[in-house]
Amino acid sequence: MGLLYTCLKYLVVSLWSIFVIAPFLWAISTSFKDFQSVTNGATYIPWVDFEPTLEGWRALWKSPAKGGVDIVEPFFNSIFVTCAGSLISILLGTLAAYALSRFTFKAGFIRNSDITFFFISQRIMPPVVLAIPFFIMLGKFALLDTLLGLIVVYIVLLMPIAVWIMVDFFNKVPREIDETALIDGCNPYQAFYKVVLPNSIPGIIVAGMFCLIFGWTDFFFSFILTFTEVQLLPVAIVALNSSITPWWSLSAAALVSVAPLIAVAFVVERYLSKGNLSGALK
Amino acid sequence: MNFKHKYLFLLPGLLVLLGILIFPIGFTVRLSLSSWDSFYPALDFIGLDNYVRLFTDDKRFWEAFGRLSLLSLTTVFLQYVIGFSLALMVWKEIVFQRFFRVLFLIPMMTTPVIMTVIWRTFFHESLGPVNDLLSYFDVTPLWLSSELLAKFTVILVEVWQWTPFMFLLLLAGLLSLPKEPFLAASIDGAGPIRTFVYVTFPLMAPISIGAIIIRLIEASKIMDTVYVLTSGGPGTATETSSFYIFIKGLREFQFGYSAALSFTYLIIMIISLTIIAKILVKLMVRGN
Amino acid sequence: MSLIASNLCLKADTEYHLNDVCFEMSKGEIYTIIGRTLAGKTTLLKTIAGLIAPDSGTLNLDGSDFGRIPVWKREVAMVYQQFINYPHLSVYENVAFPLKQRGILKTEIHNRVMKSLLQVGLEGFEERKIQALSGGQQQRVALARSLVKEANIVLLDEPLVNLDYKLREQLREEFRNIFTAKASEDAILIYSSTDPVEAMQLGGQILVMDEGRILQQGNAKAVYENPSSAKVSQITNDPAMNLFEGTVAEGKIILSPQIQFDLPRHCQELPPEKYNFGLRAAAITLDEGGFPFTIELSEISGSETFLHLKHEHVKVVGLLDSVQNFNMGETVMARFDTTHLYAFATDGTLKSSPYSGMK
Amino acid sequence: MKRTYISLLAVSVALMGGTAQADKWSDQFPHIKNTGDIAGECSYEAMSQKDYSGQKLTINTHAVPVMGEPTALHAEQFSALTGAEVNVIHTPAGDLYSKAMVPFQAGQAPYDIVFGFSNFIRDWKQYLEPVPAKYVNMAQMKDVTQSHIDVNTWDGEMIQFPIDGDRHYLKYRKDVIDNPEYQAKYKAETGNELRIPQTWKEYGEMAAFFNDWDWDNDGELEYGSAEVMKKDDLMFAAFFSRSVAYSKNPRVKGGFFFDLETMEPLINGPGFVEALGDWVEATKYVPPGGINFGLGDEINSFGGGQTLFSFSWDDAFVAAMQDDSPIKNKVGVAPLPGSNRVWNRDSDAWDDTYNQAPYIVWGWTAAVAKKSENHEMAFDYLCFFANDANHQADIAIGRFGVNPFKKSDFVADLYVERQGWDPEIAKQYADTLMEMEEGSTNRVFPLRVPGVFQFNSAIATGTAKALAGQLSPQEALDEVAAEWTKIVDRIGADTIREAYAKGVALEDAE
Repeated sequence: MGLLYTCLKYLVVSLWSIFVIAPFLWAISTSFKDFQSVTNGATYIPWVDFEPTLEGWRALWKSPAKGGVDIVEPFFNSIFVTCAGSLISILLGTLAAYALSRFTFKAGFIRNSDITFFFISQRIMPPVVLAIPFFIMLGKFALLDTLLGLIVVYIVLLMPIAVWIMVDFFNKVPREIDETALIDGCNPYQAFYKVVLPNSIPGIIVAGMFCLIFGWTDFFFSFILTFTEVQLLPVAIVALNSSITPWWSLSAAALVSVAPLIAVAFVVERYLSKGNLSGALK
Repeated sequence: MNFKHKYLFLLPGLLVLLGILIFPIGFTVRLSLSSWDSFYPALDFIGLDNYVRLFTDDKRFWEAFGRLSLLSLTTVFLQYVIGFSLALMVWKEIVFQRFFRVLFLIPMMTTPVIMTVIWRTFFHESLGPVNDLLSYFDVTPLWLSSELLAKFTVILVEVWQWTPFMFLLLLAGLLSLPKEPFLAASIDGAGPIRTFVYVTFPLMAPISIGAIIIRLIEASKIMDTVYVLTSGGPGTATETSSFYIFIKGLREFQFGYSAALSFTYLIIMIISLTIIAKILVKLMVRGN
Repeated sequence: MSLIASNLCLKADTEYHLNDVCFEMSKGEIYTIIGRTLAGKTTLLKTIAGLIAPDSGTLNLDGSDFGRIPVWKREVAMVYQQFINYPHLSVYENVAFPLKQRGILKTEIHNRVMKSLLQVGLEGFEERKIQALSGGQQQRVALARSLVKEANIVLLDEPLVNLDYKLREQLREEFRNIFTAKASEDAILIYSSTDPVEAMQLGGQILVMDEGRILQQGNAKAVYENPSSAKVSQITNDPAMNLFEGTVAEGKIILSPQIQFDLPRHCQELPPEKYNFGLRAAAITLDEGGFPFTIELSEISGSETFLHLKHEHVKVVGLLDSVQNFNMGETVMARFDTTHLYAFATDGTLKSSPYSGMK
Repeated sequence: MKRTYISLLAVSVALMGGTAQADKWSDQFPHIKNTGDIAGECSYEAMSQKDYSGQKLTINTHAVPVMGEPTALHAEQFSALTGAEVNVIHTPAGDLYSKAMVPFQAGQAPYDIVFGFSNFIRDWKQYLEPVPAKYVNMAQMKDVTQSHIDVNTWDGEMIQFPIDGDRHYLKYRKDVIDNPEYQAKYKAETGNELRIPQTWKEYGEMAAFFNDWDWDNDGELEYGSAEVMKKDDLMFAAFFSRSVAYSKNPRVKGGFFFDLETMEPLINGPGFVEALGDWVEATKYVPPGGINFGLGDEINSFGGGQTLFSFSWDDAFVAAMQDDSPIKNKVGVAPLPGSNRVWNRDSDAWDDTYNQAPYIVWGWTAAVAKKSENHEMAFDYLCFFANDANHQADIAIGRFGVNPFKKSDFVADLYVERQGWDPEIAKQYADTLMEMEEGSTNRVFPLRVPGVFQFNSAIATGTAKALAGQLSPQEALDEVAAEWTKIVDRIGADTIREAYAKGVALEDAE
């Protein structure tokens, strides 16, 4: 580990950091611009390169009738749908993953690994494939443009992730722990929630984190399956993608949309450092 | 262990998923046998005509597939290499360790469709900062409108967005490695490179394979980035399978045909991902 | 009061995990199942616990069908070779867990938990987290948890195998007292092990298992003196009993042209035929009057030396009571103490033993 | 024609009257403070008489601000006036079609009003409610130019409601073209006159000449032309604007896109190939990244003073003429360039005569869904959206994307007084547009047939390949023609002919 390696290490880490931050810095700068400071070539530093305005930020609270986006309601819709979808997915996914990790299933040529693959393979389908059939199906149940309808779709989107992570996790938890619980007088359900569940917190946190990420970042389903009653954040923000794009309010909105999950990043890092998650992700 | 109770664990999840999916999948298959389009929205039956068209008369679909392979394999490879390097660098002592770790995770937490809009302004060829800075060197590359660079830009944005995913999985893997093999290696006097080749990498092989497969699955769906950044252009230079299916389905409203595309795509993806997984296991676990 | 197993079978693919296992165990006894790894010991214990359902056969406790009772209602306790505890609970909560599960009064739980902890030497550790304990301590907690239930059947699956040598010796000593005390409370104690020394030290009844079968069953002394087959002799001795092929002819045992010796007394009546002869390592000593052997390997273990010797096709291991150094390839003279010679038929059955003569 | 001017005069007098005094409505709605309420069937006053309280109106419109902001604004006003609850959803342009079409086809009716483009009419028609006679016959509608009535009408029945005016015309930097110094320089270096380009060839030469140097001395480089070249982003409209002069021969009847008799595509004919050749040439004089410009980029580029020319919808011009624009009153308007020859497919040869033809372009419209539960309320909203007061206010705001489509709009004084335009530019603007709307006899209507998206998508794919240099213009258009033939076969030649004949009838009637 010479000096050379150390220098190289800091160089790479710094370069990558710049790359990671660059679009955010640009977005922050742009969010204080107006039409003129955008269309006359690139500008960077407020007061030096251009006269900053708060137009972009104000647009976030204004109604579209005044040229704004009003992302407040979509913001909370997004949080609600993502959290609800994640919760249900984790609940069902954890149960299924436990079953797949601990018990043997046989039906014809189908084995445990096939069932696990079936769960995970749902991620292979691009949203475009499912969007139309989902539209027709949700329409039949009058679930279009409702939070519930979106949650149903998010379950398909997120449960595979929960199953994938939790099967892996449970495979690493010694099954003797649950056996001991059974021997100590728990029936399988009690063993699950008194012993297995409390010891699966790291796995559940990881699964939850991935569910939150993939739920929060989805665009196409909410785009196609909602109209007016329920709008999610990405859809509301993309609705700024007009033929004259207001770069400033778009940048402000983008920054707002990033904020909640940055909190998630801190949580993840904390658990990583404490070593609680490593077992869950291995 | 084998109890009747096992079904009560598995079935809620499985049945919910099956229940939600059975209609969409069945409907897609049925739709692919019909000529449903914007003008005749009906489930008539035209046999395998759509599939015949797909296999005999649709070069664009197969070209899109080729492009998808190129884009997804390249991005996942880059994400893996970069993610692994970064994980190695912040694994052991480094100043501001926690800061870097959080920072490197952040891009993954952002919504692709939104961040790509920012990227589009970032690479805007006449109003964006990249070309503005490069113009000092008298070059103004056409990031989005030359065939080669547009692919590069899509890859760049994908790498920015999803390298953190690899980084996270691999860093967690590194942090959970046992200490003994490293002790043994240092006692044997192995340098950092030898330690990496003979200890770290083999130990990380299983988690690497998992991470790569999952990323390949996700990368093959690449859609939001292309949708915002280039709309598949210039020409068809960045048109991938899912974007082509999107064009046929939701732009041109050839539902029947796009269902046939979707179904064929799914089959191909499942088969090729299975093969890739097998190959990876062979390649990476060979050492052990 | 007894646990009776009849014809337990369990098959996975083509391999038997349990193959027609029958036994009868009575309360107040310690039973040791001895066998190599993968012999089916753990499977058998888990079957008794109810974690595994056999394909066929029955388990019967005191006349009632034990196999029908689900695990959580069987009165059994089990300690695993891995140190299995509940990582999210403290030591006290771990030990109290099975009692709480039964809905026992708090004060009684307290008394019993403290008693168990005292028994395993963990008083004062009640509030500790499991992760903060050493391997040996963790296994003590597991043992305490299995004792506190006062179960009828206590299963111990190689509880010491994952500890380092010294600790193992120490715990073995301690545990034996606990086990004996436990067994005297009218419980059936089943202990599985790969280590013959351990089995012999515990005394009690021994069941020798291999490839899912029970090969021999009896008290420790009987099994030691009269292994029912060549295989049993291998499993129940450490190092495994030396086996070599030889022919009985004209009152002699002929191993090779050079190695021939007279039939010992207890073998006089062996008909002239081919046999597999068995001799424990301790019965092979260095002596100028013996036969010439080449040293293939010498291992020093504690105060003893193992010598791997070879003469043509005859390969044996000898055990010396002292520490000595040898060069590999060196030729030494080794003597066979034929008074301790076993004779097995070529199919493995015991034909003659030094303790009970001809079979 | 006479009749038009008289009515126009009457309206403009009324308008002037309106400006003079503010009324109670302009106090409540500052949006119309310039004119106050203007009497009419759907005026503020008239709407305030209606009571739709407790009813819900749902509208799918474009993203904010273009068309999205006025939709939302008028929704808010409509709600205040009538008590109706109005919900507006905003969708990017590329997805407006599918966002409405998916529910239509699934038998759902989430939207009462769908905003879209004029060429959606054939695909959407079966799901839309025709405009009732009451609205068709009202004075507000009589003021709409014939072109915009035609665009919104199918088979004599008005299906979509005119809310916006759309046309492609040439926008140029007056300060450059009229600059004697540059005129001399241009003459010296090329031997040609520097003037408003009359043909696409002239357009190309001038754009190339004024490309990549700082001709307005602001320290930044300027370029020749800003146009929509981004694949799928309306690029087909730009291509047709460049094609009409070469391909629309007033002496040839029976179809521009297809031969109406055989339904064979004409898209790979020499006229189109020539135009695509020009366009490929154009990639050399657009700003960096110009080959990936969408409409927004075009507007920003020309409106921000970056290019000499631009030729699509009004927006770039309106942006350039806004108060905060650095090039206000430095831009001019003219009809699209023409050509010195035009293809004659009857004689299979070029006619060497000057030819020019407006392309009655694709543009914004809105319509009411058949399944909507309250048709009257929906039409009242659209009528209110387009009432004179709102319309006058909307067209003054560039980002709204609402452009003139009423005869009363084409009065130069309006722009001078309200928006501070140079009188000469205002006159040029009003006259040019009026001539295009009412005067031309050689027009091309947009393709309005079933599966129109497939046709346009094929055009976009093919021309994008040519622009990117993947294929030559002829190869690219041959590919498009082959694709078109397949689409015709798939949908059925008769079905498409029946629809296409409607457009051809309008073209051939003059």
